[in-house]
Amino acid sequence: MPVPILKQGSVLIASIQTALTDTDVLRLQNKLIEQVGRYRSRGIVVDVAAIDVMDSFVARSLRAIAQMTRLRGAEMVLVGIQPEVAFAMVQLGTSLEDVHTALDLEEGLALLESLGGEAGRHGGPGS
Amino acid sequence: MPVPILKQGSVLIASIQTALTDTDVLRLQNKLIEQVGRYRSRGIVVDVAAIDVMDSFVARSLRAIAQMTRLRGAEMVLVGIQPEVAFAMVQLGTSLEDVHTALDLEEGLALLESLGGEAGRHGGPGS
Amino acid sequence: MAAPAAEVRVEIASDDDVVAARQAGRRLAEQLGLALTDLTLIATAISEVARNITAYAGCGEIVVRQIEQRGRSGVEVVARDEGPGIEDIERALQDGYTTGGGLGIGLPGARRLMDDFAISSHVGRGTTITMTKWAPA
Amino acid sequence: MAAPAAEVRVEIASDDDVVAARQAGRRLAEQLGLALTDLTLIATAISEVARNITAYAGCGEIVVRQIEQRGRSGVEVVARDEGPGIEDIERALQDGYTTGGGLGIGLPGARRLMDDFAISSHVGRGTTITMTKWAPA
Ligand SMILES: Nc1ncnc2c1ncn2[C@@H]1O[C@H](COP(=O)(O)OP(=O)(O)O)[C@@H](O)[C@H]1O
Ligand SMILES: Nc1ncnc2c1ncn2[C@@H]1O[C@H](COP(=O)(O)OP(=O)(O)O)[C@@H](O)[C@H]1O
Repeated sequence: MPVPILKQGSVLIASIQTALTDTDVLRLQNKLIEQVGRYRSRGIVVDVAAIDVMDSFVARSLRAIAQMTRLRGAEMVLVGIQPEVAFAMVQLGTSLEDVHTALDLEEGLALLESLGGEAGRHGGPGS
Repeated sequence: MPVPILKQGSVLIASIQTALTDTDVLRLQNKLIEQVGRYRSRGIVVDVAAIDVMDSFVARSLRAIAQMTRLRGAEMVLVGIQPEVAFAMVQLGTSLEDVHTALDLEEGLALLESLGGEAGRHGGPGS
Repeated sequence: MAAPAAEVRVEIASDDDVVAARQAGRRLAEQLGLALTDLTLIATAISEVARNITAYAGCGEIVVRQIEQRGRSGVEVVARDEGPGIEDIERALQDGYTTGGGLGIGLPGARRLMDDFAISSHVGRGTTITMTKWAPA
Repeated sequence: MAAPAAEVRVEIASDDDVVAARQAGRRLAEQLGLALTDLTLIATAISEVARNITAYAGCGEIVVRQIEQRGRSGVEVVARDEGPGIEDIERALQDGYTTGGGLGIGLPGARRLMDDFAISSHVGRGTTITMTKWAPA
């Protein structure tokens, strides 16, 4: 099942709708790499609310995307991690300390906005 | 192929135009170290948009330049890393967490400007 | 009232099978009345050992079954393959150890996710991992 | 339609050759229709093993070829030298291990960049690294 990627302004939003195979994860990764370049995106939000399991393969791929994005001076935010999935990630040992997280899409977009203040935006209002 | 270095105010801009051999990388490193001293530069922007591969040798040299620059109270920003190059760097294991990055030259200069408030500029305008 | 112990068996050969196995395990655990958190822990552990089968052995199987022991009921997962085996089990159970470029947390992580965990492996003959999550008393 | 399997061979003796090898590998992978990301992963892995040839063995060669296996096609890279060999392969595959003042991520990194990765090395006789990236199914 391909993961739909929406473009909203300078942000890409990937909304995972269902359980992903490793192949699906790699496809998502490739698509994000391609689109972040094509659209010169400032940020990526990955919504994992519908994901059943965040195992070491998914965690590794998400971390790679986050680091790739940061190397471009942009940011990735992970949103919608369910409490039980978060708990399993901690037990497994992939707590993704270095990845930005937010409760849901709305808060993820707000977080991106505030992060953009450092690297991306120049001549922001009133400063 | 030598890498051209432009001087724009107190900033040096190194624009990599093509694939680099290790020798090219070492030459660039030496030239930047020499010019940052000669011109008392406040910052360096290295534009790697045209680079095909950022392997461990290039990554190590760029990190060395960033550290050297910092020791002089200035800052280096890496700009233009292509998404697929960034992704390969992450897989390789050189995500350069300690190096500033920005999307392109313009944003790199803006980032230097904002960083300058902390490191470089003293008595900057209006602050 | 004691229904025959439920059991599901999933052949593992591709990454679709990894998803199928963890979903089957989850459903069985759900039928036994385990809590949502436990279902997720079990599914995550199955995902790790099933992926190892595809990555290191090529193919194998996962069996998930209900077990009863000393009055407690639980879910037992057996992951079995006839692949190359694990040379140094103790090392394979250390965080960060990988021979395949992974994160190296699959086996130690699965052990943390489950209550009981055992590996039996013989080089050249294969690997069997047996792990259990007990329902709260 | 099956054209004879493509193959390129690059002698490695200087740092120009390192660039030539990764560009040749990239072009071949491009002809096979691999995605831009994969081309970059392959080129980066070639750069690492080719540099190791110049750094530790002096000279050697890189062969990049198209392969087919169980219905999948891929790009195989073989890096071969008759240099001093690697004494402790397992250690050489650990992140940060270097005998040459490098970052020590060339070999473990190349393993992560590619899908399959194998080293065969004999002290005093040389080193052969074989690594593969598979085209998506
Ligand atoms: N079913 C298996 N057959 C053979 N070797 C295995 C199997 N499962 C795990 N291993 C070995 O144990 C190591 C550690 O496994 P794991 O902790 O899951 O990490 P990873 O899968 O990321 O390498 C693997 O790299 C592999 O060498
Ligand atoms: N072709 C080779 N011949 C002999 N030794 C090698 C070769 N390639 C790698 N090595 C050994 O393996 C070590 C690790 O290599 P690598 O991970 O690429 O890191 P680095 O090149 O930065 O040292 C090297 O320091 C060297 O001792």
